[in-house]
Amino acid sequence: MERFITEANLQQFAATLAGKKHVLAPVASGGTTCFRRLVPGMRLDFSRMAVISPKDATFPRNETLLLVQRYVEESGKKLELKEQLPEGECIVIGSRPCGARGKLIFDPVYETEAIKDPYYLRRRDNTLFITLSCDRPESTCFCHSVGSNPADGTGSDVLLTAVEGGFFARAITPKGEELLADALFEEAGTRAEEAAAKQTKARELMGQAHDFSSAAAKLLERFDDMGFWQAQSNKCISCGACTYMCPTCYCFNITDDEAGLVSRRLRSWDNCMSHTFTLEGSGHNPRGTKAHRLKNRVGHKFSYYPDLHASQIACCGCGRCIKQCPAGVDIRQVVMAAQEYVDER
Amino acid sequence: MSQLEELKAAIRGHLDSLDCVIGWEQGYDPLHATPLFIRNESDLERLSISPLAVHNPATYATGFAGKKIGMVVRGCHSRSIIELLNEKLIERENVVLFGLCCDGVVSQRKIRTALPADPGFVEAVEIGDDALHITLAGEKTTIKLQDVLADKCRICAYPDPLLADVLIGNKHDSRPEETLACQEAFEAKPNAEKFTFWQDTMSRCIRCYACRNVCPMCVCQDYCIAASRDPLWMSQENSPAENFMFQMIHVSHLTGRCTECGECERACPVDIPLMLLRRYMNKQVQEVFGHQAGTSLDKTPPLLTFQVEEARIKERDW
Amino acid sequence: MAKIAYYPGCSGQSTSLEYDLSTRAVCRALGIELVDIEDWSCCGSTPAHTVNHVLSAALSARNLALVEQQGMDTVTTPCPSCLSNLRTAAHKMEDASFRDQANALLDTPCTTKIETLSVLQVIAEQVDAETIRAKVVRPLTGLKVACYYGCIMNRPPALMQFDNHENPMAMDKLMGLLGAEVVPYPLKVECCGASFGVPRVDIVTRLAGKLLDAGRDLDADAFVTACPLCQMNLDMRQGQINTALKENFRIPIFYYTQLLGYALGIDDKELKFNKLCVNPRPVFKKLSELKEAAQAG
Amino acid sequence: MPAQDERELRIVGFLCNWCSYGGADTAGVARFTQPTDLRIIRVPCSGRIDPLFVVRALLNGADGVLVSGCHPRDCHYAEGNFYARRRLEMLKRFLPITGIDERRFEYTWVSASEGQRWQHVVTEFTRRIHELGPAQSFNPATQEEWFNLALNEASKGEACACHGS
Amino acid sequence: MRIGVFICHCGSNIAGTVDCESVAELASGFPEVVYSTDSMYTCSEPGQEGIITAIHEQKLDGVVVASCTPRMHEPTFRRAVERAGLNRYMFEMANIREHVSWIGKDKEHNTNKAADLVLMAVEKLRRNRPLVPKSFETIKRVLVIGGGVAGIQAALDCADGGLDVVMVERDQSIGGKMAKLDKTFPTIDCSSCVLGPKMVDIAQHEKITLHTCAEIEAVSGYVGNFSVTIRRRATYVDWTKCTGCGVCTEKCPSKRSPDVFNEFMGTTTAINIPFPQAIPKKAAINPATCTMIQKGKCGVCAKVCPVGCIDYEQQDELINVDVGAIVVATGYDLFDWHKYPQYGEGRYPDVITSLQYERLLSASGPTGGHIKRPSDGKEPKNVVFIQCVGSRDRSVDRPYCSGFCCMYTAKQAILTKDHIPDSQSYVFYMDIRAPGKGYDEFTRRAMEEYGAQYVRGRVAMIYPHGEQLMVRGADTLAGTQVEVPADLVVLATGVEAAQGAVKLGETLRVVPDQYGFFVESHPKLKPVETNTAGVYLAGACQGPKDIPTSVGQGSAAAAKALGLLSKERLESDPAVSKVNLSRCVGCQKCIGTCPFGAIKAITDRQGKLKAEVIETVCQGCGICTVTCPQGAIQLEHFTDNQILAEVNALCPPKMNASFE
Repeated sequence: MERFITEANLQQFAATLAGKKHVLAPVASGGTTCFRRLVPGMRLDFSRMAVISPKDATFPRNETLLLVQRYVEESGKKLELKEQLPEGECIVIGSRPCGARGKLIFDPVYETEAIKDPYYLRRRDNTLFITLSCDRPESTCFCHSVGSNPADGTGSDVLLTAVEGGFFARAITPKGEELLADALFEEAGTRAEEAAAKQTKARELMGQAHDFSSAAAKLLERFDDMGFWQAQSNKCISCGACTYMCPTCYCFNITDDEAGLVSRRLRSWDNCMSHTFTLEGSGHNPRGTKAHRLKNRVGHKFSYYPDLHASQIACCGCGRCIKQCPAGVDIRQVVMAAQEYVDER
Repeated sequence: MSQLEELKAAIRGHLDSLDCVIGWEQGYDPLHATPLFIRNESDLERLSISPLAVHNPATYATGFAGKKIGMVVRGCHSRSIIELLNEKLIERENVVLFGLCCDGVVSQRKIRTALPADPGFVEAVEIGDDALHITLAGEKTTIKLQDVLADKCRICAYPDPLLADVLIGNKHDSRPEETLACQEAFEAKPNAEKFTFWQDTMSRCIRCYACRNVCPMCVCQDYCIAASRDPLWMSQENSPAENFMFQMIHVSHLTGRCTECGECERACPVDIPLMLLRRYMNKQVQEVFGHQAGTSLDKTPPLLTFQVEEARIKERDW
Repeated sequence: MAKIAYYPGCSGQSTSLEYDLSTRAVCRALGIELVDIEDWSCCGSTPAHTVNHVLSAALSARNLALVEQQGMDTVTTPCPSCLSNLRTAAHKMEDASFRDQANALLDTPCTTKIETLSVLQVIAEQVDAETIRAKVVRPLTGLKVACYYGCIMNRPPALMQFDNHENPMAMDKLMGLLGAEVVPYPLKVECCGASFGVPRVDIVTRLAGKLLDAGRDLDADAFVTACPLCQMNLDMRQGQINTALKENFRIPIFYYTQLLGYALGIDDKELKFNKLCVNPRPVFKKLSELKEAAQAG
Repeated sequence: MPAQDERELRIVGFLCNWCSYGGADTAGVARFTQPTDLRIIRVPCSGRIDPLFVVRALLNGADGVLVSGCHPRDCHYAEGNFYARRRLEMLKRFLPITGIDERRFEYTWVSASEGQRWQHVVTEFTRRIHELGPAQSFNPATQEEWFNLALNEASKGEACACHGS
Repeated sequence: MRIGVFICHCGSNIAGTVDCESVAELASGFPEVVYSTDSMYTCSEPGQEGIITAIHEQKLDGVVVASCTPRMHEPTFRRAVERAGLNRYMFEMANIREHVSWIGKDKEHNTNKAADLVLMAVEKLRRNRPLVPKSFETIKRVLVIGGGVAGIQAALDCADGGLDVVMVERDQSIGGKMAKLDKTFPTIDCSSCVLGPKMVDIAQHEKITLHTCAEIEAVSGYVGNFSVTIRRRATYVDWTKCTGCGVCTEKCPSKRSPDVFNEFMGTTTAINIPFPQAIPKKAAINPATCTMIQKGKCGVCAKVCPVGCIDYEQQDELINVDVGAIVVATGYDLFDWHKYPQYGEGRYPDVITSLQYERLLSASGPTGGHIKRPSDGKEPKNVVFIQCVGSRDRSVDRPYCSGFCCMYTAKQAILTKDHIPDSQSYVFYMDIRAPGKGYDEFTRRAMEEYGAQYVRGRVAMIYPHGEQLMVRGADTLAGTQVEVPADLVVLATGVEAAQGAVKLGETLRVVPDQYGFFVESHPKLKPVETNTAGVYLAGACQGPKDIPTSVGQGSAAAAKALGLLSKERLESDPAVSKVNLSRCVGCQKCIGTCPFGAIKAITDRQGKLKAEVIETVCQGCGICTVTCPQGAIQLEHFTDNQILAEVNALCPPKMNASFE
């Protein structure tokens, strides 16, 4: 199904949805643009790629898994445990193809024969993505090098492409078709061609893709070469900006909070660049330095994950980790350095 | 000889005796610089000291404990070094300071606001004496440096390094005293507005700790109480209150120690104006203790000492 | 020297006319400009506050309000009783509800706090010792005086906030500046009998007699006072005292302003020594004798 | 005690063991009636009181926090209250920028013999907190509050390049 | 953890305004609480037994008692849980008496508050861990500060008990105020005859080292191991040689020194032995009045001294001594009566203090025991005593009773009659306070046998009347004003804390009260202990006291010191700071802020700097814990986690908040 919607109507469409459902959309505030829960009255900001990815929709930064309440009754003391499974539908409007596709990296981990993460699965199954294709790549974009392109509809339910006067909309899934049935969408007319031309141009602007196919093996070769990793991680400050921005990072931490008579089990994003990520109870830390940790982050995305999951690189090429790194660490350069490494001994 | 060449020559003379010299080079695009760790001649060739070179090399100083390193420092960076020396966190004989008399660095946020489109689309940058000529999606835009100067530079009282082994450039005679209108305007707001501002701003924080890890004075390294379970100061909950709690920890631990290099605010991926908090606390420290961190050697941070009679702390009676 | 509002008090118009006149003359000589309060009225004196505090305060407050209207914030009076009333009123009216009650009785309310000072305090605090010493043309050298302050000049201390309330020294110092020999008079702040002069003369004669007796013990040539009532009880009633106590006191009782004026060379007409009951001439005689002796010696 | 007539507010007290806790005991022994809102946490010395405890309490939703130690020079540990004075003064001065009313936090000195002073301090502080009313929760408590917050900010736009508000 | 909670009714003290049963019921639902009950008197024998039984039967490993202040019974309950086999630190108290039941009457609010306090205690206890004390050796030596009768008694008792004693006295001789007294009440026995032998004992006791003209400069260390620096002022006389022959004092030409021993009644020589019975009987030079020291001329004493002990170049000397315990017996000073304008502020020479009168009565005094009034040396016939000069008077900030003035005034009235049989004494008093053994009888004798006229009322003024002073006062019993002609007026000046007491308190870490008297650990149960372990109080430094009470307290302080040091080893409080070595980044900030020097820098196996706490030196203040940004150094029993748990129990963060 192909439709057209004016920008004004898209804002209206989003606002109406937001009145009924949990809508996540890029909103400009405080000088930056982030995905946040859309409240009727807010405007969507399509001018730039949101700083934080839409990962929150399917994998929120924190979610309560369990609530515990203590109380006393006539019959004695009681302990009430409440599982907090997510409820309701969520619609993401304005994600980019990289972000929508990135979430697919989660599935092989959270939905296996042995393990099915009920919290993740519920959210995934109840979330729709209305994605906006990119018309111009940024200097940090490299989705084309990890098997995607600026108009990739994978992982989306609807793909929007900016055209004269509004957006050309194409439904990708049946649920997407249902969305496009809304009266605010008009006949697409000849805009399909205009959109196709835009998409082609965007892909051309990205230029030659880099070939990461040798990365998995080459990174493994460098596994024990801590000198290499120390040099690569010199400027890394070991913060979590890269992992928290990343649409594909799926690591989490579970902590119990208690205060007085209430307790809670909380799941929150974890960050493999942090010292505490692998800190063991004994005090020993197998990844005690930032070099170890950067090796793991890059190795995991370009080598260990592809090894386990059909050569799929666990990176969607959105470039957020590069653009937002306070020290300018560029994951592309780290992988390339491993690929191009020549043993001078 | 240009300042850059002068600096390169100076560094070249020290390279053999140092583990590395920390400077800057061009980053992932012409608009962004990145720290450079100079170990050999080819590294040295990439050195850049343009106003885009913003990172504080002092951030890395404690990470090289026991090794002897060099650092290219601007005025504010030298303050960080002095404070680290005062707190005996680094040793003077282990650092060689290549000082740059600094005319200010840019704020990427201001550049972003000044450009007609996202700076992600930058193609080329030409750095003039007082302007940046930026080619963006095929179009050239000129921005005056003065307009995109970082806030910390607009009010900088110490553009010239306060401590350096080699000094490059011309010392500044005097600096125009400026105040930051937006800082003052914010401070003057009623409590309710400030409260709401932080509530909303903190809801954006993802607690990536970039502000902490980039801070040259955050020397707890991997043992920050915000991330520890013992002691357990904070929940992992990513809520405004917990995020703000972390900022309070940061402010509290920086009381009398912050050298106003502005790295926390620069590093924040979601543009939280942390310097509002820093500058306000520093002002209080200045008022009560007459202390400015990192402006002179051998000063103890005010919270690590006391006076029996505190001249400027009034007892509030009941 | 600053201008200061002047409240003469009722007795200054009659029994202590010489106090009022000498005060004006002395202040003029010392450069203190007294501005009379126009249309001033009685402060309430001793009886008013025994009957009703609000009415009493209103009587004083009327005068304070007039000071305020004349654009001044400080008033001075020679009389300790007036001083006490004016200060008490101003103090009580710091309490808002009391102020409202008192102001309700006045045509023009008193809104600001007017400071009242005794003339003695003004001279002691605003004229420096050297200035006075330099202006002395008729020094009191050799004259032995007992300074008697009376009971309310400095009491209660928290209200008056001037000088030591048990052993005041302001007049002692002043007389010392004029060259007089000030005897260590121990009963400076004892009661003279005050207003018992009409109903119980026996009390006045007993108390005032004791005061005179202590002065005589110290060989005082004269008493110096700052209070119209004290002066009257010691001076006018000295005859009654002599009768009642079978004594023979002949001690002149001066206002300090009179002796100050004398020393400053002010004409006797303005000082009105002729108003005194006990003949002061022996004092002046002694002074001139001493002066001659000194010149001869 | 007017404070008792109203709904209780949550006031946290941090008291040093030697002086102020003793002062509170003295007030108790003398049966000096006090409002009941305050709950006291005993610490050995005011030098043990991390200003971050105060912040933690305020961000957790405390309506007021009262810190009390030995009078300067009287510290059982000689110097604890000297450090505390500097730390707490800086906190008190810092609070305004956060939008948290600094009157919700107070620090003072009460000795073990000053039962009456303690009663006065508690009564006055409790009265002050009741005048200020319940503190606003830093975390929006309901979905509606979240929405209001979001809109409030959104409507502000980007008036200032420095911090977007 | 299995926690037991015990809510105490304290009779009706708590239960009167707190619903203890519902607090116990609510507490049963608190985390890890397996047993919760309420009892009438938890601190009583059966109450404690109940706790012990519950620990055994319920297999408790932590106990919370909600009762009175922990400053009262925490040690009691700690011992109880210890008897049941638990570590004493697995115990917490909630103060629901002083902080709840006694200060509020609203039962509902009180009950809620009590439950909150119990929850806080439970939450803290859950984070407690067993702590075991370290033991250390003690130094068997006692420092006694002050050589008055209280200090003398303490020193002699300690020395007789086998301890070494170092006595430090600020003045030139020991003896204190008592040495200046002529006779003592109620027995009228000679003061120096009673005290003299004890002073000699001090000088002769082989276990006592005496330093006079000396003050405490600095004190560091801790109970059992104090390190003391004593500053001995230069006396300009080598006391190792001086024999006290007194030739120098006879020949000294400078006779302008104020006679301190005689309460400034007259002057004395620049080189002086204060009184014949002085201990040590050594001469000392007052440098302010010595012509040799001031102007470099004279040198008479050096010439006449048979043993050549004069040394004009002598300097102050610092003496270091290590002691295990300290007895503070610094006594009192007299109120400065000049603050009262009505007594003449010093204008009348015949208005003197009671202690000056004591010197006039004394045979060794300036008048050789003949009462002569200062103005003209005449024998007074009418003597007026005024009581409560600087006592029981808020207007001069001395609201307290000085305790013994009533008694010595009665004594002085009696002695006046003895000395001058035709004299008449008058005593202006407020109340007669004579609660000691034989005391009231004594005052009655002064009135009935010696005819002292007691006038109940205050004196309004004193003024000269001829050669006499007229004392005017109120006779409140007769309801009249009275005037009494007096030849001599004696003021019963009140007792003040000794000069310098506040400063000494800072050095010793002993808190003075608002008037400068040192505060004891507990007003009833620990009258000689202070809050600093190993430092004890004796005599009037703690508050006004007469001689027998001071002597008794001197002995009590000595008994405490003897008891303390009778142990070979002491145990330190284990609630001290502890470093988590893996968290410590070696920044050494804690070392800088520790007031006790209890933290030192060490190097770990990897060569990294770390902090280490010297457990016996650490006093447990926790300044370091707040200093450390990493939370690496934690004060045991008051860790961040424990305090945060209390904060969180008190203001729990909302756990079910929606995240946007």
